[in-house]
Amino acid sequence: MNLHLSSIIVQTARNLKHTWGTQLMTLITVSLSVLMFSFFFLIFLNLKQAGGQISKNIRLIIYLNNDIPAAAQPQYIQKIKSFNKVDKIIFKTRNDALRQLRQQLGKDGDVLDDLTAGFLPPSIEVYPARDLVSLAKIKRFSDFLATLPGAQKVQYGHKWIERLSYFTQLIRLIVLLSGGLLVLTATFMVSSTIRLTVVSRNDELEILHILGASKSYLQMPLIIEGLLQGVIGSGIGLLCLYFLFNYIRSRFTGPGLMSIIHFSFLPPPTTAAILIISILLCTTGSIISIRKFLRF
Amino acid sequence: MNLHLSSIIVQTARNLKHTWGTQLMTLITVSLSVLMFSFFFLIFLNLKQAGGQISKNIRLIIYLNNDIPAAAQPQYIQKIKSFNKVDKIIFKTRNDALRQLRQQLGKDGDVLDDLTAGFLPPSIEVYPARDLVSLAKIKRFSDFLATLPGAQKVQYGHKWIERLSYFTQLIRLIVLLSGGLLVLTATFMVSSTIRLTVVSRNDELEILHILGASKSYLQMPLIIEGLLQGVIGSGIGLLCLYFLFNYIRSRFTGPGLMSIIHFSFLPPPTTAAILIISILLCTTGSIISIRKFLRF
Amino acid sequence: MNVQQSKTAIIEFIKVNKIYPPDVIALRDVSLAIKPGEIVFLTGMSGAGKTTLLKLICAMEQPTKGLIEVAGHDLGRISLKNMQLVRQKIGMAYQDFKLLPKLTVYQNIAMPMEITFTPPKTIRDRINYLLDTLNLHGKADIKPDKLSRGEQQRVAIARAAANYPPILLADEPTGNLDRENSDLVIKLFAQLNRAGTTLIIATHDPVLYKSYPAQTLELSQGQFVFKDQATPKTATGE
Amino acid sequence: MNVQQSKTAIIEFIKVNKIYPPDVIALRDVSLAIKPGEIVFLTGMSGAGKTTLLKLICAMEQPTKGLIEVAGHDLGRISLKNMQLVRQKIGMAYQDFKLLPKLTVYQNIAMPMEITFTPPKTIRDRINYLLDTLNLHGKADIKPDKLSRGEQQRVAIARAAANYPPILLADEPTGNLDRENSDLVIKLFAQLNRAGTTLIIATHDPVLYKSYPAQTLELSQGQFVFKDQATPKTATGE
Ligand SMILES: Nc1ncnc2c1ncn2[C@@H]1O[C@H](COP(=O)(O)OP(=O)(O)OP(=O)(O)O)[C@@H](O)[C@H]1O
Ligand SMILES: Nc1ncnc2c1ncn2[C@@H]1O[C@H](COP(=O)(O)OP(=O)(O)OP(=O)(O)O)[C@@H](O)[C@H]1O
Ligand SMILES: [Mg+2]
Ligand SMILES: [Mg+2]
Repeated sequence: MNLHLSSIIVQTARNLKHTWGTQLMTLITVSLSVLMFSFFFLIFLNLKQAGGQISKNIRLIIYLNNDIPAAAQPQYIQKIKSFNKVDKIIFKTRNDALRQLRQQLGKDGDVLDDLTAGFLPPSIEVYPARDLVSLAKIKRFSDFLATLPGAQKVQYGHKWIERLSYFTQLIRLIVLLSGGLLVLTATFMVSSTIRLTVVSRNDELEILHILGASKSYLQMPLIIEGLLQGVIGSGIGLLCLYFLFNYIRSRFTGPGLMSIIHFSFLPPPTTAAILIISILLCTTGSIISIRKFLRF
Repeated sequence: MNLHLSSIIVQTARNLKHTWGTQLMTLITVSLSVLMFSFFFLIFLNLKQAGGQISKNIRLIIYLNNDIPAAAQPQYIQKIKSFNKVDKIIFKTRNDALRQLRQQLGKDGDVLDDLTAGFLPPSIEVYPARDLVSLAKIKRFSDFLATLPGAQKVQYGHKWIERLSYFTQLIRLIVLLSGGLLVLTATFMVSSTIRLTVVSRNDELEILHILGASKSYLQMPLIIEGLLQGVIGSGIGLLCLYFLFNYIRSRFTGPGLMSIIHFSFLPPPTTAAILIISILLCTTGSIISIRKFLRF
Repeated sequence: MNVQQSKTAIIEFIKVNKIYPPDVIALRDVSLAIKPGEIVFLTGMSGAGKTTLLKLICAMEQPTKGLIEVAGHDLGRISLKNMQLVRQKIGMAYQDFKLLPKLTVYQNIAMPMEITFTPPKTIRDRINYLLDTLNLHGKADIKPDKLSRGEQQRVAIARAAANYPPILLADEPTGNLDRENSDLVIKLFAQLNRAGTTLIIATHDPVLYKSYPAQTLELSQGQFVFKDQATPKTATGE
Repeated sequence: MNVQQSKTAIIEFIKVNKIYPPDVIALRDVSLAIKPGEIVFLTGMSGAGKTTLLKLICAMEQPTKGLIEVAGHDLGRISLKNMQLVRQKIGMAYQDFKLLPKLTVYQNIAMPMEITFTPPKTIRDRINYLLDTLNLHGKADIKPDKLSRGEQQRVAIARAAANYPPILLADEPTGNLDRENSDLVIKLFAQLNRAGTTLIIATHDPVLYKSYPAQTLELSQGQFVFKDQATPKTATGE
């Protein structure tokens, strides 16, 4: 058995030596594919998170004709929640609004001292749940809120919410599209590289087969090769991604910036999945080449 | 000469017929590479444009102790412009500020009627030139503006400017990085596919060469092949990009949204350049295979 | 009805047909039985079906019709594992050599022994012996495409003979060899035969099959030429 | 000093050496002169350098030292364009055939004529004639790898002869052929020779070179065997 093993290792080493050009090409192909794929997956993950954080900042303000008595508030809350999930609802009386204006004016706020609390409208601030990112949904929600009893008009945030939401959407679409494109390309690249390798190895395998090589003698070197390629290729790809990630993060660790988007690397299970899938892909690809000789 | 031409066309057709598998693979490779590259180039171009539009919205407000007399304004303008290019400078007196507050309060604005114009500070609004996108630069500009005579404090926009600028920067970095990655991958893919094709054709070309085929007889089919591959491959790639572009645009043609970012396709010269470069690449790649036989 | 013969035959064909698609009839109702230790020459014009017959024995081609038994195994109903074991018992020197272009001469000859996990020392001794016997000294570490055609042919023969196979099939083994080198090959074959190897040699070289005291089967258009006997005879085609 | 001979010779070697890296001396100070219309047999043991000599004539290999002139051109100082023109005048049947695997038999034989832009009708007639002459009827539209080895060899010969080349080099042309088919090949060669073709045939088949009234050059370890003459003689090695 020892002899078998050493013979198979010799065979593998010989293969690698003779086809190192193609092997290297396949390796780079795998690395680049894994890098590209995981890069976009990482962007997508972080974007999803960022989307959640941005939508946290969205609020809809319902200006009312009159203050709502504390007793009526649960009714309003129930109504609002019935239409859409909501994170937080804040009721503001005329007095609250005045206090806010005073704050905004800063030290000049004391000019408002003489005024009665009457001239600013009371309001309800609604912070929708994080899943509410699409602008269309926000609009629909706002339209609904305008139908609440006593509602004067509904303002949903400033223009920047609109823009951010728009931006997020656009970027998400682009990430999805280019991600899809990349997965397509990566799959095509890996499979076409393997196909060419298989074709070039056809004659050799056929000769070994008619010389009487056993299934394991034919298969083992290819399995080991695929394994090595999968491990090394995706390893290099993920390592590159990690350095890239750290580079990007280090460039954006200004004060106050980190608080907006929280960067995170691929979770370990995802990393493991990428590794395992690449190994399987490479091994299967390599083994396909003996399929026609061995009926299995 | 007619005989020559027809013979060469026959030869090309035969080649294409016998190697259609590899040819198709190369074609798809070229298409995907062109698609990916031009896709990212398109995103980059549009992003650059968008960046310009966003920075248009940035303004710095300098709150002053006292109104600046019209006579002193040119001096201020000159000082500000000496530090940074500026699009627009607006001087606001106390009265202007009050009028603005009144507008903000809407129909409740009449409560301010009794107030003197004294409690709101006068200000200068500075709209920096479009190249000022980086947050660090804005901060530096703001610090400078705070040193102007009579300046109380400088506010540069709302939080959303910070965020948008941050976002734009991040996306630009990501687009650049993934673009670089893609160009790398595309180059590698095309060259490795061509390398494998060349290797597989080596024997055939050698035989034709020792049979006495002339340089043009050997070269022409390869040139035609490369030409076809370049034209069709990049054509398909660009066509796909065009459809993709239209799809994205159609998804984002909500009212008011188009005004923020103006989408535009690759300009015709760029399209032409991509086409020509792919054709040259494919043709050169194909011809390389006879280099070792023909000393040229 | 030929139970006894079938029992003792190491190679047996019964009414074997081989038709290459679409309609090239390479072998037509061929029957033969070869006993262990026999030497059989296979002759016939170019295109008569010699190579096809040899390829059927080592299962490189499947018959369109008929039964083939090699070393007691029905090749039509054999498992992959057993087929490979049967192939390990057959050494074949192909007409187009089928050398592995990326391996050296040494590694090419070693291959059948490596496949059967022969200890390295045994491999080394055997290869050195074969290289000496076949006049290939100094070519051990060269790739086949740097050899002359006749040298390649001898490497193919060395590989076929390397593992002391119970069955050795040689397809036109002297087609590229001069008389002197042909004699070396014949000597090697005779040596193997004395040790028990069954030999089937396809050739059109009269010197080879006339000078050697062995049976000669002549193929013509896929059939054996002497067809006066109704039942398969030992080492005689029907 | 042999100016006159050099003038009339279509192929001339002067002190040609060929050393394959690192140190395989395939030809050693070989000189020869062959006049147009001659037939020369090249014999010698396997590895003697026959193929190397033929490859030098069609410029597939470059000599390490020495001068080679073919059809009036010094192969060491020839332009690519002229080299291809010289090659078009040489038909070579390679020992390993060098058929184009993706083309049919018909297209393979047509290739030298297509390269010289021969009209399609002429090509068709010539190929049909060659297929008939060499006993290859019905194989026109088949790819080479579906042919028997001897059939492939005849295709290679047909291709070499297709374009009525002034020089025809045949490397072991009957190695895979039976007597009958060999005779067909010899007949074709004789026919070409009558029309003016210079023939150089490398072979180890005594039947071939003994039965035919032509000069025989014997190589041994890269040198001609009969070296009693000091100056190159017509069709005689030195
Ligand atoms: N793979 C194939 N596909 C189709 N036809 C084939 C194939 N191999 C051989 N043939 C045909 O089968 C017939 C017998 O071929 P085979 O190779 O057995 O002949 P052979 O006796 O070995 O001839 P040679 O002496 O030329 O080697 C020939 O007519 C040949 O053209
Ligand atoms: N490409 C090569 N590289 C290195 N050595 C070579 C190469 N081709 C041939 N040789 C060596 O040169 C010598 C002469 O080879 P050549 O092919 O000319 O012999 P040959 O006379 O044609 O023999 P055969 O009858 O076997 O075909 C041999 O020893 C061979 O091993
Ligand atoms: Mg044969
Ligand atoms: Mg030779």
